[in-house]
Amino acid sequence: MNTGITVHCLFFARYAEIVGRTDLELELSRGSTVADAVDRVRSDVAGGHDLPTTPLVARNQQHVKFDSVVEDGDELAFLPPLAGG
Amino acid sequence: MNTGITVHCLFFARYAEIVGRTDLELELSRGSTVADAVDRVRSDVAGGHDLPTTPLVARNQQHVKFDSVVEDGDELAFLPPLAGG
Amino acid sequence: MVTSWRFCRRLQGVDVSYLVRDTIDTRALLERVSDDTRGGAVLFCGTVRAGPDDGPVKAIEYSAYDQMAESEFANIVAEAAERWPDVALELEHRLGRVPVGEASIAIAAAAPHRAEAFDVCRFVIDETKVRVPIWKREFRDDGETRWRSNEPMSAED
Amino acid sequence: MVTSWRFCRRLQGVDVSYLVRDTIDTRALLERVSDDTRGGAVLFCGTVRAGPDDGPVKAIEYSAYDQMAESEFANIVAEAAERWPDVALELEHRLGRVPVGEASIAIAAAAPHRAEAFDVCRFVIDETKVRVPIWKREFRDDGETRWRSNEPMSAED
Repeated sequence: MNTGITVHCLFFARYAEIVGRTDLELELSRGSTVADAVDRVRSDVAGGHDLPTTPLVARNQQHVKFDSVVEDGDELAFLPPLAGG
Repeated sequence: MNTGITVHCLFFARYAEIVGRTDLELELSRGSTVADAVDRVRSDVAGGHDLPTTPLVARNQQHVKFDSVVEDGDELAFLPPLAGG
Repeated sequence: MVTSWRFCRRLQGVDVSYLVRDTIDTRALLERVSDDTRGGAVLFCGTVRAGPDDGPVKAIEYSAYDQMAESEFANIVAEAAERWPDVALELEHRLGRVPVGEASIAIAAAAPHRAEAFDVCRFVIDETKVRVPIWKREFRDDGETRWRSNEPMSAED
Repeated sequence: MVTSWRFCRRLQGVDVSYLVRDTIDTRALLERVSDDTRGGAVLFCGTVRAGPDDGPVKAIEYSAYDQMAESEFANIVAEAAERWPDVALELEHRLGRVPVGEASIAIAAAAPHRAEAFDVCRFVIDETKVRVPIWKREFRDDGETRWRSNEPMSAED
């Protein structure tokens, strides 16, 4: 039985420029947190090391903390500093 | 030498209805205060007793306290409770 | 005594009254305060209300001690300008009969930073309520009229 | 997961987005919140600024994570409605290129009592700045572009 999960990562605005893409599928081990996902993106994705170590992240379109556990099929959005208004 | 002074009283809105006029000349002794003027209007002017004992008063178009001394030629406006805005 | 410069403000060289007798053009007020350096603009409109606690109000007739009202508005504007020098401010108060739903007062403030624009608008409406000699008489559907005020015991806020 | 009802508000039976791509019609927003029971209306407009500290800004291009932005706006509106049940609230945020001097956001709130209308407008703009996933890129006269944000270290407020 496969114990891994897949999350769908989205990149917006300046972060999309940094990694040169707007999304990717990320394989993680079950029980991984948002922090684990961010670390993996920073280490494995081209340009990922230029992302901040603690970017704003939304899980399934809701702001989340870094210790939130991610689940299979989750969407993780990497949000640059907000500028609405 | 005449030691009296004359002040010009104005009445607005409901107060004009109460006293049935919009203005009058009031003779006062020198050194009188706003309070004295109000007392005189309440006692001597027809309908004056239906004015409140401490109405809002403006002296020469500025809000004043009751112990302000009035001078010859002053304009004293009797202002009903304000309702601007 | 009050001097004539206090009775009105000058706009592009023309004397303009804070008191008006026609519908207030809120868009024009907003445009007059806006410029490229001011990123936050706030418009306050006080409108004649006929809520459940107000009874059958049809219109309100506003009257003023005109000269003193102009002078008090000028004082309020000057105080706001001193306290918030970066803020542009315009206001108009309507006199005469104002139907339910139409604006009796509009205040527009614009500032580089939004907090100041909000603060100025609130300052101006709060001061107006307690300082400017304006009165209102309510006209009701049943033909009755009554004087209303901003005092706490009154139904108005 | 986010469900579709959160993406937009319904207005007279039609789904309406908080995000728009054209000029914001502030008068229409104000009219939508106004009715005879609400005596105080406040409109906030955030406009693209080119002040002395902003450099040669020509326009700002706004982009969003559209679905989440709609959802966050809906959440903010729902929170405001819960906290201030008497207040009517409308807002629009513009996306795409917005020239200097034009509004990127407009928020209209009307209430029986003016304090609530002010409070709701401030609540909505403050929450928008820290929660809604929208970004802006500045276009400058010299052809340069740069990303700007609402964070304290940024030049924006």
